[in-house]
Amino acid sequence: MEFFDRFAVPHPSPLIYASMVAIALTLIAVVIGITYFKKWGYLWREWLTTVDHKRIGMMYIISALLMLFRGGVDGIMMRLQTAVPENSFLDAQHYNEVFTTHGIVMIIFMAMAFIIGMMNIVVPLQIGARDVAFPRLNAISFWLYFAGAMLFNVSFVIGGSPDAGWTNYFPLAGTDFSQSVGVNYYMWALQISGLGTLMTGINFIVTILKMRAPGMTLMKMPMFTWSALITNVIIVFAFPVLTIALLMGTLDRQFGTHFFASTNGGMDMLWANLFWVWGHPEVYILILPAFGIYSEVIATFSQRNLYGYKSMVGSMVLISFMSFLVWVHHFFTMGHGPLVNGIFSITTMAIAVPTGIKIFNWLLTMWKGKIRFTVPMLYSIGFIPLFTIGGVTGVMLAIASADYQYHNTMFLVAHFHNVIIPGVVFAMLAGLTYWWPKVFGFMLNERIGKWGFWFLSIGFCLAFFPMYITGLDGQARRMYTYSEETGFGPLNLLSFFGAGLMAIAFILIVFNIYYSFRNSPRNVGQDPWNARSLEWATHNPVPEYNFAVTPVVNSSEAFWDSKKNGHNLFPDKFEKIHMPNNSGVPVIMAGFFFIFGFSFVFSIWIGVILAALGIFGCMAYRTFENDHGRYISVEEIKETEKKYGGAK
Amino acid sequence: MKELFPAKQVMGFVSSLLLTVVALCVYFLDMSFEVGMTILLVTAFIQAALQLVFFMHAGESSDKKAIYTNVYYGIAIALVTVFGTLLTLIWGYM
Amino acid sequence: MKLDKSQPLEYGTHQNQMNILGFWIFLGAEIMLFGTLFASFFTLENGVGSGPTGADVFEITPVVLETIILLTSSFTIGLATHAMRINNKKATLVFLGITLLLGLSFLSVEIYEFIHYYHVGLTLQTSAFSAILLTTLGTHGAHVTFGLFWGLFIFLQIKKRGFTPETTNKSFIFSLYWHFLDVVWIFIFSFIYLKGLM
Amino acid sequence: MKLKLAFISFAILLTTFLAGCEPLLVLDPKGPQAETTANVIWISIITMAVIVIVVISLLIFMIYKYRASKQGEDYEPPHIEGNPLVETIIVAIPVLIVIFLSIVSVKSTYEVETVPEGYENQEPLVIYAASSNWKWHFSYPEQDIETLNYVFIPTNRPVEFRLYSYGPITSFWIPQLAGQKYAMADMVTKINLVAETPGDYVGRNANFSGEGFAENTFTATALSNEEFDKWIDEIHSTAEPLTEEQFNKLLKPGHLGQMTFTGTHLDFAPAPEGEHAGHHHGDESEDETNTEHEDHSNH
Repeated sequence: MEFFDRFAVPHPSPLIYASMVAIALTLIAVVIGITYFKKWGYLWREWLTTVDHKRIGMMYIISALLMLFRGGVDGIMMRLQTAVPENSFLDAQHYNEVFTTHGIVMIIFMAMAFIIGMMNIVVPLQIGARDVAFPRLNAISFWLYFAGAMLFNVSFVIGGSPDAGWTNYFPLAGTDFSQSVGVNYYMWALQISGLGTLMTGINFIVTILKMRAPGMTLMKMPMFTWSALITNVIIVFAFPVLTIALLMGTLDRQFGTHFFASTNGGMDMLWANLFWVWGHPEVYILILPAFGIYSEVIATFSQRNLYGYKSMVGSMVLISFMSFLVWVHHFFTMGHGPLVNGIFSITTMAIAVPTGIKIFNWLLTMWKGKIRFTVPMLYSIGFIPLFTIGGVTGVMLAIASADYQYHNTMFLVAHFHNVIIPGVVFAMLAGLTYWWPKVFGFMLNERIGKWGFWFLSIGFCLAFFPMYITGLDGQARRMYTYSEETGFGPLNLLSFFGAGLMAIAFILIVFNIYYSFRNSPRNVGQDPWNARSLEWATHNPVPEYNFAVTPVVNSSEAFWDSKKNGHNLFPDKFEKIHMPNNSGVPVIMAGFFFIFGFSFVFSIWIGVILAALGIFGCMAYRTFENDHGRYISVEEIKETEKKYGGAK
Repeated sequence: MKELFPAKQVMGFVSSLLLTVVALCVYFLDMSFEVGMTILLVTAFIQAALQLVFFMHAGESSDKKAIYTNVYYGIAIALVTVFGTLLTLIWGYM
Repeated sequence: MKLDKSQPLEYGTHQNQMNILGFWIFLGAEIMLFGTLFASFFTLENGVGSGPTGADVFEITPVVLETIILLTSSFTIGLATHAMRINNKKATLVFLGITLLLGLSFLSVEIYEFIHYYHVGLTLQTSAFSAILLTTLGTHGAHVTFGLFWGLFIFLQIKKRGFTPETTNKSFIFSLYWHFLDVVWIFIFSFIYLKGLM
Repeated sequence: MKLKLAFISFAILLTTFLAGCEPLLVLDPKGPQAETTANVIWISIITMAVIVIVVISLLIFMIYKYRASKQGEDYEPPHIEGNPLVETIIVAIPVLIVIFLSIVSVKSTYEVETVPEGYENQEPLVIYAASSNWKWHFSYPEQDIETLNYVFIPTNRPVEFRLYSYGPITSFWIPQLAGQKYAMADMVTKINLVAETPGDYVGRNANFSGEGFAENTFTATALSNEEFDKWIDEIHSTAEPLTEEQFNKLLKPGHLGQMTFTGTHLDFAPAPEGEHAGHHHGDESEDETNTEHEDHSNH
């Protein structure tokens, strides 16, 4: 009986049961739908086994949007619970689970997936490549991420969600204080998707270093590609730390070791330390691609080249290294001496300098420009002041003595949402709108898009600015309730309204996709935005092989150059194109990983062993496999190009 | 037969054995902690460099810049992590 | 696939060059992985609780043996790569085979060592020190185990298919992996065992 | 259009500031440590406000002056690579600001970590504050009393809180008196503070510690020295002694009201410092030579 108890929802509430039913119904509907329309074959051939970077990118972004919905609902529930004093919408335990999953889902499964999806779609196009360096590995990365995300979401209905905060500090996250399997889910969901992320990192570094079009030196790469390169460097060196921390956490919870226990020599501070050695670079992993997108968008819609290209690159390189030097500012209050705190306070503030350079460069890019207020540009313009506010509050937090007062308060919550939402979320929406025609061949509706932007921005300000004040008034974060006398009530209510506006914005954005799909004219042409970088030199939507002829490039704004100065991007003739074959191995292997993770969470060792054998079987299959890919013939290329209206 | 044992690799192997013997001195001879650690640091890093250059052919391809940058970057960050962690959790306390 | 004849076969195609570079970057990540383990080891080294310390349980003989075995195997895999470059299939297979056998003997000694630890009362659960010690050694050991299977598969492929751009590329990458494990062991040998025994 | 956004955000910030009748706790200090942090916060707010205003003004200028609808149809924006002078300026100014704030940060951090200026000569009152799920236990070893979920301190006398935890990491925080610090299970951390005005102050655990975290609060009351002594005497005449059995019962997870005892739990359950610490920070050699109870391993 004990065995089965672990699978139960440890925290039954009507809300959870209702969502269980909803999930089950949706799943059944999806399965019936696919069967009815006989789409299983199509799904398998075209999507589940695909190694095409554009499709993998799309799947990342679709998953990211789903996770945004999940994390967003969590967020709204938190704001609703704290909207008024002594609210009883959620109880303490439920609230704890909600803010824990909100954090993980938003950072790992939403933001990371969004940026990786964006990189997948854009980077090969921007450097004139046919695909990424290791297309098969790319598929494995996606499916591992997906397996991790699904594993994490299963926790919600089987066995219970993690409840120790997304930072998961021990000993609270140890078995003494967190008895359900929730934290086990945390360990394995992050471990599996982290593995996928690490592979993405390697894949994109090699892609960018080795697959650039002829003529594209490093200093002639578009800025988004630069940001992707730096981001992936950070991924490669940061994620192994998480791997080890999670391994140690798993051993502590499931094998009775004492890494982070307070007995037998263990040290709870080590978890916090390792978590943030990974966690701080992680912040820059999220923000740098966003910076890249803003650089592209601002240059395009100011109709000017990016100001200070070299200093933009230099500042990113600097940030990549410095991001590994500041992690202690996440726990200034852990009782280190003022010496340690002083050192890390200074390194933290120093990062503001390269970041500041970027802000000024964007402003100077608009200078003497010809600014068009399209939706992507609106997000970029909204980003600058909001992110500046988030950035300067970050500098305030970096002052160690003052941090003793901000730490663990709503002030901190306001700060990091203030950098992540205008930083990452705005950028992803800008990028989504900007590159949408590239992938789908039609534009998103500008009017609805603008409404979405205004709801999101105003909602954001209403939701998060009050938190700076409640934080200074002593409201700790992660409190599921507070009393009337504290006086936190009105501002929290305001936050809730802001969150509501943000929810409306999300609905508008999703509706916009549907609306535009139905109503937008197709065949927007090759260059709907009057853009500048190489990805616009091919058709919309992009054909399977990206570029019919390998482009030859002479500047970071190769496409602009070809438009204005008549530079010939495609001097060569058609040649047959080598493409990788699709493969079912990645998705099957990720399936084994899911079973592995799930069995491990519940310590079902037979399942663990069988799944591990499955994983190794997939690897062995891969190494013995003799797959040389396939070729697209010149005739086929000509045919396709004709369909797009003229050979390029 | 001789062509199967290039001098460079044999040299590398012999020197790594020698370095191991030197490192073993810290166990067999009596010395202070500081001297011992210095010996270990020197022998370990030389051995690692030997492997990198003689056996792993790090500098032979056209990507050698990327490869060396990557290795140096990794070592730098790893050292930052090790010493930063020690500073934060052990040495830095008041 | 265009083949570049001016380079060794394992660098012969663009994809091969990318594979090698990609693996180097993976090794960069591995540096960080083991760096984290070392950071944790040094932090928890004195956290022995009521259990034994390193000086209490380490034995110099098996450690030296392991070191010599692994150094030799690193030498032989280097020779295998060399033999591959002078297109000597038989020698390559022999050296690769020796490497795998040495790897297997390394693992045997390590298993003996773990059994010894068990007998003197040092298990995963004893203390923070024992846990980080066994985790660090175990992570390295798991890498070696994985390498044995991988090497075996490559052995079979070379035997069956001879030297092709694929097999030479895989074999070269495997040699990088094996050398790297040796480098990691040198650090374990110096800063876990010798420092602990000093 | 962006104007609107900027104004709205600022208007909200301002009105909420002005609307709040009571001053915010952190910015309403009642002791020198909290005053230092409040001053630092004001300095940083002002410095940062300047940056924000400059950036927003520049942005408004750019999007107003260079919007497409205002430019001629045939206006072709120039190609500008960058300018060493401009780039030097945009590096130099942030560097200067960062240097200034670094000095402020380091100096104030040292200040709040030591006994406040002017109180160095007084013997500090030592109070152990231990958290358990989800309570605070205050032990006064000198006065030989123990309280639960409330603490009385004398005014104008340095108080040294020694923090540790029976369970998850918690964070001891009295916003109006000093910044917070973690309390952990295997070591003792310290906060030095002085209350200069008598009164009741809100105190809480600020670090998430599980189900009962939200209500993990206490009151800190600052009294004049005479009243404090009177209170101590009163307890000795009225309160029951704390037994080990009773203390173990108190440690059980849950919430309890305020309680008072004579004697402290330190007698039978010493704090994790000195020889009882879970781990040592590179000072083993000293530990062996030092046999005093009052020692250096206060981390």
